[in-house]
Amino acid sequence: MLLEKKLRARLEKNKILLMTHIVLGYPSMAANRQVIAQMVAGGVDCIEMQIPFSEPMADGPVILKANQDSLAAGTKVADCLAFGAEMTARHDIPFLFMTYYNIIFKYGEEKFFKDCRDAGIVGLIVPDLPPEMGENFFKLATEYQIAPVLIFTPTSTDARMAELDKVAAGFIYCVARRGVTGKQSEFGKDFNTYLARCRAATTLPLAVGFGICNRDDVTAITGLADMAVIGSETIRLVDAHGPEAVEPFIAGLR
Amino acid sequence: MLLEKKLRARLEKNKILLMTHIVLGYPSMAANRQVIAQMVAGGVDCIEMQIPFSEPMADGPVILKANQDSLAAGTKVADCLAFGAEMTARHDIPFLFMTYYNIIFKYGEEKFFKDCRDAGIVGLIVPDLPPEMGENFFKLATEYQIAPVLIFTPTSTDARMAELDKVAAGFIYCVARRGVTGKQSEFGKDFNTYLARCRAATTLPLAVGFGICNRDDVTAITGLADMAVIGSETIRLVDAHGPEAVEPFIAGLR
Amino acid sequence: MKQNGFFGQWGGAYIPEILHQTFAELTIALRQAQNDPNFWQEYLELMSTYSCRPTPLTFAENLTKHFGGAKIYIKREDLNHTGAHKANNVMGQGLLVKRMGKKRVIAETGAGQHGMATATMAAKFGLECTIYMGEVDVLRQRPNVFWMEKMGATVIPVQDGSKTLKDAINEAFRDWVTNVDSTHYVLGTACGPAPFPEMVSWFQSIIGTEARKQILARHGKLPARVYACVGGGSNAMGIFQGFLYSDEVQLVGVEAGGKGLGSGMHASRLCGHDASPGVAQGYKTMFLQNSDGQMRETHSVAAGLDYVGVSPILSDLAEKGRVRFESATDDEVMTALDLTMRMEGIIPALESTHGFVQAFKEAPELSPDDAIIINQSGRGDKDIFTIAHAFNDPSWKEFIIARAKEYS
Amino acid sequence: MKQNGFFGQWGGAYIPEILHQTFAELTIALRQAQNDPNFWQEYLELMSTYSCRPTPLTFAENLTKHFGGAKIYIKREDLNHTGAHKANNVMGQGLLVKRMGKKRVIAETGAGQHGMATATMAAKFGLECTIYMGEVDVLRQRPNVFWMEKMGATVIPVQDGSKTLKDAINEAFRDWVTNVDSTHYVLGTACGPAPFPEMVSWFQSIIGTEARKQILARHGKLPARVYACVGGGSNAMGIFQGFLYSDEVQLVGVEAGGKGLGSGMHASRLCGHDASPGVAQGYKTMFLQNSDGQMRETHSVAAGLDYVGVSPILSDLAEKGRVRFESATDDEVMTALDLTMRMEGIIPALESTHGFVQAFKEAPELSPDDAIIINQSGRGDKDIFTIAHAFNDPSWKEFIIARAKEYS
Ligand SMILES: Cc1ncc(COP(=O)(O)O)c(C=O)c1O
Ligand SMILES: Cc1ncc(COP(=O)(O)O)c(C=O)c1O
Repeated sequence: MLLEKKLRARLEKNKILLMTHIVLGYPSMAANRQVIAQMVAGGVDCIEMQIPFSEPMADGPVILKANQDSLAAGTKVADCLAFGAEMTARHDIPFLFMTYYNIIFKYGEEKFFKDCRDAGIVGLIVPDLPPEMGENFFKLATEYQIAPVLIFTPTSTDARMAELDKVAAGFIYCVARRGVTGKQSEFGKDFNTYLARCRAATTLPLAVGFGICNRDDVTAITGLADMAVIGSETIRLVDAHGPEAVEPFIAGLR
Repeated sequence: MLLEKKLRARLEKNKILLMTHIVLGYPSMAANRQVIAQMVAGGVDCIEMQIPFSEPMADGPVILKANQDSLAAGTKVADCLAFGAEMTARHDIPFLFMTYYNIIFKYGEEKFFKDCRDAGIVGLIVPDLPPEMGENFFKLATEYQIAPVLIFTPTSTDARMAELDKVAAGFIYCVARRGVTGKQSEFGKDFNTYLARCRAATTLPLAVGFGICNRDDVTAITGLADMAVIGSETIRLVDAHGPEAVEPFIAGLR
Repeated sequence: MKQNGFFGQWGGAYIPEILHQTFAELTIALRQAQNDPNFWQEYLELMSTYSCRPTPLTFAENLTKHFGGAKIYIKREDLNHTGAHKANNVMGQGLLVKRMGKKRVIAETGAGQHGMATATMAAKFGLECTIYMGEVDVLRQRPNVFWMEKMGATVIPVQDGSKTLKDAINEAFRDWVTNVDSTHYVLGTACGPAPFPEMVSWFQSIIGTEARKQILARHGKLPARVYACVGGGSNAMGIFQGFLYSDEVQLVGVEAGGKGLGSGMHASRLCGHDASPGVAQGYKTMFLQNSDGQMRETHSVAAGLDYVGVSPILSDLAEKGRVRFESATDDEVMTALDLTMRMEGIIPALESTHGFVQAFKEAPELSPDDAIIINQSGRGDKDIFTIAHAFNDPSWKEFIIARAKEYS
Repeated sequence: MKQNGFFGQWGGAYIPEILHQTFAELTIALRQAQNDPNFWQEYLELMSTYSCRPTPLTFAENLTKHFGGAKIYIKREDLNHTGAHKANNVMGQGLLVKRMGKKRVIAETGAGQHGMATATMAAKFGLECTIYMGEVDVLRQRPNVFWMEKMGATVIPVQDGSKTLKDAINEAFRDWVTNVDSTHYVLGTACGPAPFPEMVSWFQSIIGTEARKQILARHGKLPARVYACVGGGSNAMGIFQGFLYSDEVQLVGVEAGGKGLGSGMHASRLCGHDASPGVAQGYKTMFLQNSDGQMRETHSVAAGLDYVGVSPILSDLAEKGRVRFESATDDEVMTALDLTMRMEGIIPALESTHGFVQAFKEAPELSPDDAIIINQSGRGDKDIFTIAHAFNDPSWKEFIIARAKEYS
């Protein structure tokens, strides 16, 4: 699929790719625009844009609050799709949407895929939609050629990884640890074993997320995985130092 | 017995006798002294002196409060007996003690009777000691010649009145109505029937109490009963106008 | 019971003459009920459909392990409707009131449990209801007052004397002598003039009858000891009656030790040395009184144990040595409560917790082959204001302060 | 149940991947328990010795007369240990936890009843325990919070979102994904990802099984209608299961009408027109959400009904027409509560009172030969702060103000 191809192309130039995360509408779409520009300037390889949801069950406090504030400010799903189209037109890197299934379900699955494709979105991350629950969703993903990114976790058995691999596309999102987004992870021996299991289970590129904050974390996974995901940390950075802090931060990660 | 004889003698001079009530130690024994002197001066025929008890179950709010204040001021049973002796020595009318059974029980029944006799007390009113509960008490009463005054009530059957009459002495205390001391009574037709039943049940003099406040009340029972009992009303009077108000009040009752 | 409502030298009916006829009628109604098998059947039926009888006997596995001695069983009177054993007595008297045709009931209450139960019974049986409650207890047990009023009862705070249970009883008697024809006085414990001690104990015997059957089924033999807190004595009499004639079962009544038996601030009548025989509130028993016969102030963290007298039947059983009496202090009670909540997920009323204290002291002495039963007379929910206060809970205080701000 | 935990089109398990394995193991443990007759036996044993099962079926004679139609029976889940039907579910899950060998439990709670029940179970089973509770509910149900803490649980006020039940559920899931190996999430109602709706309904079926037997014994035939309030749907599923396959019995679920179905301030998902199909909190059901799929604020005087979703099993039964759904407003609830307290001496929880409201509306239409059952899911004691406030009780306010003075 498109997403995997684009990532593989970028892997030619860099041993480790960087994916960043933003919550759409937090603190505002105008700010999102600036932050994304900074990220791209900083050399990011891929961006996941979260469409806010009132019940972000798998997110930790930082992203949770960003979701709530964005909604409180009036962010609509249609705005997010339009914003996505604007970004894909402006920046030449792959953009994904991350959101919870209800947003898609309520929007209408097929319409959502269609509008994503029209917006130039190349992948979707939906943390509360396991393959068993998404028969139609995964059929549409193939049909519309939008990569359904799936998640491996330290609790996933080999058998489960194999199952997930069957329907996943683009890349596999390996969460570094139990828990929600936003907390530090430790990249020790168990982690290496886990990543080796992930690697064995799929031929897709591996992204590692949950708690990657700095250059050391990125270095730690280089060679083991293909992409580092920086989530809550950029939100914290923008909150504290404004959008301008993002480019140097990203540029300094590898 | 002594008490009945004394009352009958006084009935020669008056169609209706007056008995008054005081709570010993309320507001003080000094005040009691003045009040009793006033009562005697006002022409009272008989006085019941209440030895205060912490649980005066059959008394209404006025006498209840007087009991509690007296105890709070430190009144002891021994003081009451000594005061009784002083009064009987000073005034030539019959004096009774009114109290609850626990005072006597705790003091020692026989010792109580002996000390009462020594103090010149001629009768006892114990509202929570029915004959069934007081075998020894009534034996001692006969032995020490102190009249155990018993109570008829509107709920007493003829049979019960007959039973009570067997052990009573001095006079019968007919309570005018259901309830505790201190509230108005109505002396209507039912009351007359009731008093006729009382008269038929005993040859002892009949005293009527509970709620007698003024000359009209006393007039209402004259001819039907032998003695009017003025209880809470003198306490109210002393509280409001001091001991000096008592003589004219008593004198004006008949 | 001897003639005239005496148990040994204790009991009797020292009542104002105005009540003579009423007591005579009440005694007759009671005798008729006792001789009518349908009456008890109706009572059992009511208790099993309106309340939750039989109440369970719970094996306290964690406490048993913790103390490493006798097996600890808890008789769960807290699961009764209205949250305490008081329901047993009140529903029984309710059936008697129906038979006697009276239209109004009155009651005294200390912890508020008996008032709650009476208000409940009055609502169910369609009776007018007035509850007398010492002002001190009104403050300690405000939630119960609220519910009584919502069930249609009039609650009268009694401001006389020590403003606790005994004063509420006096006031109830004053009401009764005034309204004797229409009204039945639902006395809340195994005290007062005969036939109340006998009558209340009879209704409460349902506890002991069940508990005996249950422990035999579960443990295979009788318990070594049975513990119950003693306020007026009704829950204790209730459970003890299941074992009274089985001499191998030790019966232990636990009184309120307050600040300690030597402190003068307690409510222990049958243990300690502060009580003496007396006659008050219509009956003869051991009272906390001075040498003149004036009743003393009592103290307990548990409003329902804070009473000067005690069941004449228990005075007799104490004198005969059939029931042993112990006491538990306020502090011991808080500790035992804490332990019971944490280990068993059970919240005994402060009253009931007195029984737990003594059982905890003695359980380790006994063998794992032995069982003991604690009568949990009620649940602790009603005590939240007292317990939260006693534990000095900061967020509770904040909560109350915040609520008060809304109201002022 | 269809493949994958669906009931009709409703249900499923929309869970983060990290929980996949845990759900697989939970489902296996559940299936083993369901296939092991000893398990249910052990459950019944526990519920009859630690709680008070079978709970009674009370004939509400006075209400029946008052409405002059069907005979009104009340299933008394309020008499359970901890005061509500929540105990049934929690004790059942406790037994499963023991089998699975986990050492820690977490739970969400709205009214605090489920938190109370879970803290209780954790104390009894010796488990570590954390309870998540929306901050709004912490304020509404402070007494329950106090008791949970005293039983050793940690109560965490959730400050996200609407600060009520749904947010507590999210937070509990966040804990679970973090502590998935050691921890079992004791979900409190028949909602959430499969197998929770099925599992919770299974444990709660004890209500319906008892009620069916009891009404047949007392009334001689099945009831015409059965009423239950519906928050998540567990007490309703519990009693409905006793009658689900008896088509002559109408089943009526009553949702929170709040300030009225037209006001936007309610929590009615299966009646009214404000809900639509959605997927959140791990399952598909009817949610109160806007056109973007964002959940709406809900409102009810009863914390336990104040929830955006509803059991997928009930969504299915609603769609199939087997269960009829109605709503009761806050005001109607206060009126019905008042009546029930005064006429029967029974204090239903605010949640439960919703069922009473609808039963009272319909009882007069039915014949005296018919019986109806109302499931009284819990007792109202826990609601004293809300109820006293709602009734605007002046002496309650004075009391709170006086208490606060002591503390400030
Ligand atoms: C829960 C509870 N237990 C015990 C008592 C003490 O009474 P008794 O000794 O009559 O059982 C009370 C009295 O209110 C009570 O509420
Ligand atoms: C007493 C009571 N009833 C009902 C409910 C609603 O839950 P459900 O619909 O799962 O029975 C609650 C929830 O807390 C409750 O506490």
